Amino acid sequence: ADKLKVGFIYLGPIGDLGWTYQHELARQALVKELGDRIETTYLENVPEGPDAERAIEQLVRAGNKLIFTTSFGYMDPTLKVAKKYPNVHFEHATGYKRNANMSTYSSKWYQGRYIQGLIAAKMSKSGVLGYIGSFPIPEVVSGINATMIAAQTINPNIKVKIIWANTWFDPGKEADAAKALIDQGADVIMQHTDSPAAMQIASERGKLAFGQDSEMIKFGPKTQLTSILDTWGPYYIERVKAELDGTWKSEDTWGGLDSHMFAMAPYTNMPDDVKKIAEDAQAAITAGKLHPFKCPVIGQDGKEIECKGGANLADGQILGMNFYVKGMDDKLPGK
Amino acid sequence: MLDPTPNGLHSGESPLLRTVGLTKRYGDSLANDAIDIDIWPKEIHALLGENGAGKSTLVKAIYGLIQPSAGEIHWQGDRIVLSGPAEARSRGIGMVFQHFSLFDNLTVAENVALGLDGKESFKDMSARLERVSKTYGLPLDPRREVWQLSVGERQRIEIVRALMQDPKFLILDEPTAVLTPQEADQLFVVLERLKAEGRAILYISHKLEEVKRLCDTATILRGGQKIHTCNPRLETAASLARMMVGGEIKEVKPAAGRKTTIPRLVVNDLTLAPEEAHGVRLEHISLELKGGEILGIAGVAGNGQDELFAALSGERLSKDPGTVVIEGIAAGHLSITKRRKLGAAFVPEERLGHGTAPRMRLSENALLTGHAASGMVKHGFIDTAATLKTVDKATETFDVRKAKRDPEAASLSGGNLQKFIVGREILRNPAVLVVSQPTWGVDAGAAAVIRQALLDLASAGAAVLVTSQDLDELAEIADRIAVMFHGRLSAPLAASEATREKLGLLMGGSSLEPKEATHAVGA
Amino acid sequence: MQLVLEKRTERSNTIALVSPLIAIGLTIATMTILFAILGKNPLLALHAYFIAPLTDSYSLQEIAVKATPLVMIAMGLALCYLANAWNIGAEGQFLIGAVAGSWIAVKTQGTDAGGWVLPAMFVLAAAAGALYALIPAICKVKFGASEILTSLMLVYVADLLLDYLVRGPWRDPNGFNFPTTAEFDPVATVPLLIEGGRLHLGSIIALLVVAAAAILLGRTIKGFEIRVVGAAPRAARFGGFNANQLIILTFAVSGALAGLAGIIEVAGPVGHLQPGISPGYGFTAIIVAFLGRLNPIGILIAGLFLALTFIGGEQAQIAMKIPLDVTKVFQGILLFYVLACDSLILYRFKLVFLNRQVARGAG
Amino acid sequence: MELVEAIILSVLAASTPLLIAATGELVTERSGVLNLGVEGMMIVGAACGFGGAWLTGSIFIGALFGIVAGTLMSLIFALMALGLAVNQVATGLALTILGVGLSGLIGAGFVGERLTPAAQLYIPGLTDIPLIGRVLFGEDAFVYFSIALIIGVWWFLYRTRAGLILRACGDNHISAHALGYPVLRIRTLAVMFGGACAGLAGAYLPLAYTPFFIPGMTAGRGWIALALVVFASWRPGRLVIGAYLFGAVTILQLHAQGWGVGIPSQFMSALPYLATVIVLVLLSRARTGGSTAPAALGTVFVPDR
Ligand SMILES: Nc1ncnc2c1ncn2[C@@H]1O[C@H](COP(=O)(O)OP(=O)(O)OP(=O)(O)O)[C@@H](O)[C@H]1O
Ligand SMILES: Nc1ncnc2c1ncn2[C@@H]1O[C@H](COP(=O)(O)OP(=O)(O)OP(=O)(O)O)[C@@H](O)[C@H]1O
Ligand SMILES: [Mg+2]
Ligand SMILES: [Mg+2]
Repeated sequence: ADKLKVGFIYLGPIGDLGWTYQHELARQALVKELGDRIETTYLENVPEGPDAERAIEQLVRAGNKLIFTTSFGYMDPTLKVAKKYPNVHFEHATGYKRNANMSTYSSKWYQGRYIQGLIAAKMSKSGVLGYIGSFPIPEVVSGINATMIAAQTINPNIKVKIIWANTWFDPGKEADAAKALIDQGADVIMQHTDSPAAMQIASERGKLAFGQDSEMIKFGPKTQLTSILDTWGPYYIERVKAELDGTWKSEDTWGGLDSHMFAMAPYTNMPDDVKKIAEDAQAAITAGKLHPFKCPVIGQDGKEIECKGGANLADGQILGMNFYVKGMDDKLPGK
Repeated sequence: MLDPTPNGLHSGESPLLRTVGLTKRYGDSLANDAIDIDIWPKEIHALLGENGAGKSTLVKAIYGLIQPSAGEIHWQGDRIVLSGPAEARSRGIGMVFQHFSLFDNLTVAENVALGLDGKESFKDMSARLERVSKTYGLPLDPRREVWQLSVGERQRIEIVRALMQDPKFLILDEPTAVLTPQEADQLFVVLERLKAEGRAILYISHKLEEVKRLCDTATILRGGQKIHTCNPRLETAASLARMMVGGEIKEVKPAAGRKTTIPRLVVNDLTLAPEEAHGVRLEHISLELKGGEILGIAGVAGNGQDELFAALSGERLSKDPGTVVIEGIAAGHLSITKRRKLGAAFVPEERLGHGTAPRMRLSENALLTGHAASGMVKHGFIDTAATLKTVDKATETFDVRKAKRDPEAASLSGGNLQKFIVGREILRNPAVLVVSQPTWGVDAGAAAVIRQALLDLASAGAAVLVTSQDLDELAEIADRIAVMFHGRLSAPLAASEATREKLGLLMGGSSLEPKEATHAVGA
Repeated sequence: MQLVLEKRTERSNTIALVSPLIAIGLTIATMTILFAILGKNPLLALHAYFIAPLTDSYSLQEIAVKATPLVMIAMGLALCYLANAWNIGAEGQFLIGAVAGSWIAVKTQGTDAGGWVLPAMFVLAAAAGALYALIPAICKVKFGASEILTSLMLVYVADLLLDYLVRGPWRDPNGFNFPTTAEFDPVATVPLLIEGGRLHLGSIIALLVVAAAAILLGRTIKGFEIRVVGAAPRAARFGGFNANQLIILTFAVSGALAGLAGIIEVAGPVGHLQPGISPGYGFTAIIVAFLGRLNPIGILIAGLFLALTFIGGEQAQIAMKIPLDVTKVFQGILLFYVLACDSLILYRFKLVFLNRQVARGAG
Repeated sequence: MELVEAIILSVLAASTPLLIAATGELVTERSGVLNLGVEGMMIVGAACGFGGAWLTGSIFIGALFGIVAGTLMSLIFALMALGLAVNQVATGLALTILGVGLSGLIGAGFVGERLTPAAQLYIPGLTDIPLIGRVLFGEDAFVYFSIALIIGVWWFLYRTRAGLILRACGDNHISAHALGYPVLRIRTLAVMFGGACAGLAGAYLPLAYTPFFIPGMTAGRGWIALALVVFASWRPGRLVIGAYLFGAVTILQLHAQGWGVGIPSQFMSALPYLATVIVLVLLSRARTGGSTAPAALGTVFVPDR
């Protein structure tokens, strides 16, 4: 029989060492696993604007039956094409719109950020954490809040300094931001931008840092504490298998540590007690015993955030998070 | 082929420089066609010819700036092939260019340094510059930037620069075109002295009287070919001109019974600050020009003629409307288009790039000035047929020679383009025509056509203002002549009283303002 | 040996026609070599780039969709460049137009506003693009500040403004705080021309723009003014044309066209305002303008041709896994060849051997 | 105080690539050529610089690779704009497009690799002086080189004959030609120097700033370098001020965010660009009389022969 054609749309170049690179690694894992039954194609550097819809449709027209669109900005284009081609299945990353033939998938990165918050607070001597944000979208904001909540459990006076780079990707600017944070007293650098520049700077300055998206220990062997690794591979394999078996159906997957949508890189460059705290937290989160946004969550203004999810904030509140929690000094942009 | 040696002076010796069959081809045309010329030491040798005869081309080849297509150059008896001007300079050949080769934003000393081979230090060079300029009576301030200097001073830089090379052979391409008669006389003193020092000089000029006074030998070029070598002192100006043109020059005849009518162009106390740092300030200029009259404005280039043209044409506006009155209407504040609508027409000095857009067709260039008042534009749309008709009519009336019906302006020769431009304006039947250097760079035949057209226009009742550096031209067509100096205009003299001497003094700034006169001599 | 240029007395019309063909031929030859080096079958690759996209109506539509903003922006830029006004910031004007037009869409969202919405969006977008373009134009005219650089700097500013708006005040209230406005209402959306396709009214507008520009430049005195001011500024002044006014005018027109293209793109193919609505249209359009030799019909062809290389580039990526960077190299090389061949219109190229030989040959 | 020193260090590092690239472009423009392709030459310099260092393990050789790559790119420009008399603006833009594509192709081989960045000077005692020690004696070689480069260029332009000739070509190519100077050859050399500097500036990014290569890592710095040349009104001294000023605004806006100034970060990010526009306007306005731009800048020259 003909091989199943599976397509991918990438936001960046496959060599960005970050977001797109991890999707590409997952695609390669997929080929390794199912290469005899499938054929994969990708389009890289597809901007999130008007070209996206055409790129997706080109993949459809080239015969791809399952298409992964790997960035939030592809949401509406994917939906448009999905409606046009009911017989093709689509998988859209990090969005919220679905269709009978369009699934969404994303990760609960805030879980990893919570663990990072614990480690950071433990490791920081100055009590100041530096955080490089890309854009103030919920994913990034929830990561900052989870970090803060966790860090406060260790050190109630912890400070998180934030610099918005206003880019996902500009190594020079990310490096400058890391320098500025360190110069202002931060001794642990966290980032929500894509290049390893910040890790590199922290390494040069003898500070500590966390990686983002991918393993960055190469850029800071004595620096990286851990990294949140996007591990899309298992999910991709699972979905492609379902497609091959004819059992694919539209779903909303928001996976956390339990479902292996992401992983924590090895805990390195820290004493064993800190490592233990991290591992325990990871185990507890994986087991569902610990939720970073356990109610009550106190907002920046000191008022309790309405708890819509029973014991914890509802998923929707986390997916659309646009507030800072107590302890943050700064004002959230766009507020 | 050997030249007869004029004066019988040089038999036996070898000439300093000799060209044999020197040929330069541009595309299909021969700018120099197998030219043989001999230059001897202690000789001032004139090179004569109409515009485009090939004079500049020949000296550029001798100076190594262009490579001849064929032929040889011999220097002190040896055949040489020049790799470029630097080699020519190192052999002792110096040159003063027709169009200045100066750098506006560099200082005088830097400009001079660029013309030397740079073997001495800048300091030594500057010191020598002062010495040389003093020795030859050509004062210069080495630290000033060129854009601040007058045309005469710029010419001085060129000459001093050439002298500092201590050349055995000096080429001067039309050095007096931009000088007052007095400044020119000063230059001749220098040249005589150089000759006495044993150097040779090749001297290009259109001023035949000057050549007769100064030069020992003259070579005449026509259409790229050498016509004759002679002793100019034994010739008359008319006979030299005949050789240059290859026939008699048609005389320009003023129509009999021209009479002046009402004032058509009046300028009242026009004062205008220069627009750019390099410009001249116009001060208190007044004149009145009646219909049927031609007023000539003489003066050395760079004394405010360009600024006056801009102010009259409306390329530059004045705040006070009354400063320029056209056909009785205050127009100082009106745009050039509005002034055209009042019946004025203008011909600027620069043909390509100012009077016409070089890379546009003639019909488009007709539209350039015709759009205001010639029915070429209807409701914002161009009537192409009307523009073409203007081209055809100008071609016919003024004998414009061109390869096709509607070529690009740049493809016409200078004289033909000038005839087109003048024709384009005259065909509009202007009441006032302001024209700048109407026959600059134009050969005698075309010049005659253009001058005749100006006379005819005046006879028809128009007021014509002609700016020209060519005093003979003004004498030929103007009724009155005024002189511009340092942005001021002298009171006009009737053509009959305007002798060369008087005009020359005025051009040097003499009888206008005593203060400035001393300045001009001393500067 | 030396390459020498000789000015032609008159531009050569034959070469003007042949030169793009030579350029394309040279590009194809070069790319063939490059594909061979990359280990791809050159014939298949060239087929994917040039032929495949022309063989079905879907791709043809997509070419038109992609070419629409390029042609519209390039047409405005061509007016600027003809008048010697160097607007490099069309990208910013595009974004500002998109932002301004979207404002109406956002404000009328969910109301029963009628058919006036889309035209109003167009008008506002064009006006905003024009105003934004006027900043560098006025800085140029009033203060002499280089418009190349000011217009470029303002691109970054526009980008950040758009970013601020969609992440802050204009963000879709139901959009989980993601940086986009809500999907525009149908009255605020550019109608499609073919059901099920993506070809939209914007393409017709682009054609109208081309036609209008062709008439403007070829038939009207305004167009003549623009051309003279650029070709011979001093002659233009002598003709009574004001260069400063034309800088202002051409910047405004090109800004308006870029702004219009921006809102058409947002209210058309995209359907909402979000960051990254332009994959560099404003910059690509500069190339389109030059490829089209600043001539309306030329720009139409160049826009379609460049769109073809984008679509073809994607097809080559899908069919043959040719990296996107190759498409960029390809576009760069194509542009170089076109510019080089166009030089032949004004000059003759000659290879001259050592000067001394010439002299000896004649001696 | 330590913070001040740290900020100065960051500013110097951020300004250095701008300064190097702009110095090269200043020389190019002084000869009368406008090469808008700085960004393209930089990014190719970055890819080749990293590749060279990665293959040989030597930062120095990497820098040489960057220089050679930038020079080769500039030769394409010279062939087009000088040899074939093509419009310089269009050629420069095309060069940028080509450069972005080429760098991606070249860099594809070593994306994800890392280097040990260029070492910083350490002189015991001197480098340890508080406040000024590291600023003066603790930089990487590129920083010192950039300063030497701009001083060298100043000296060359205003104190040597060759510099005088180069300025003469930029002022009036017809006169320079008439005096026998090979205008096109001089300009080609100036363009090559600009390319070499752009290549080196590009190489600085992956060799010292962020020691790895990623496509698109120049992120618009070439355009800023171009703006700086105008900003500096073609004077080397002002170029230093401009480059450091721009670096300072870039770094300080990040610090301002860290301090929590509370202005939307987009506005902060826009600051350097707005500042450039404003300064351009102010400078242009202040400039009356004699022209500061090379008079022949950007114009085509085809010599008679
Ligand atoms: N670079 C060139 N290309 C083509 N033709 C040229 C070039 N330079 C000169 N010519 C032509 O060669 C001929 C001789 O020109 P040249 O400049 O030597 O004349 P000239 O005698 O110095 O005239 P003038 O009195 O106007 O200075 C003219 O027809 C001119 O148009
Ligand atoms: N620098 C140049 N480059 C190319 N062509 C030139 C150049 N100068 C002149 N020509 C061409 O040479 C021809 C003669 O021009 P030019 O103006 O020198 O003629 P001319 O012999 O002086 O005639 P006229 O006496 O009418 O001025 C024209 O066709 C012109 O296009
Ligand atoms: Mg002539
Ligand atoms: Mg001459």
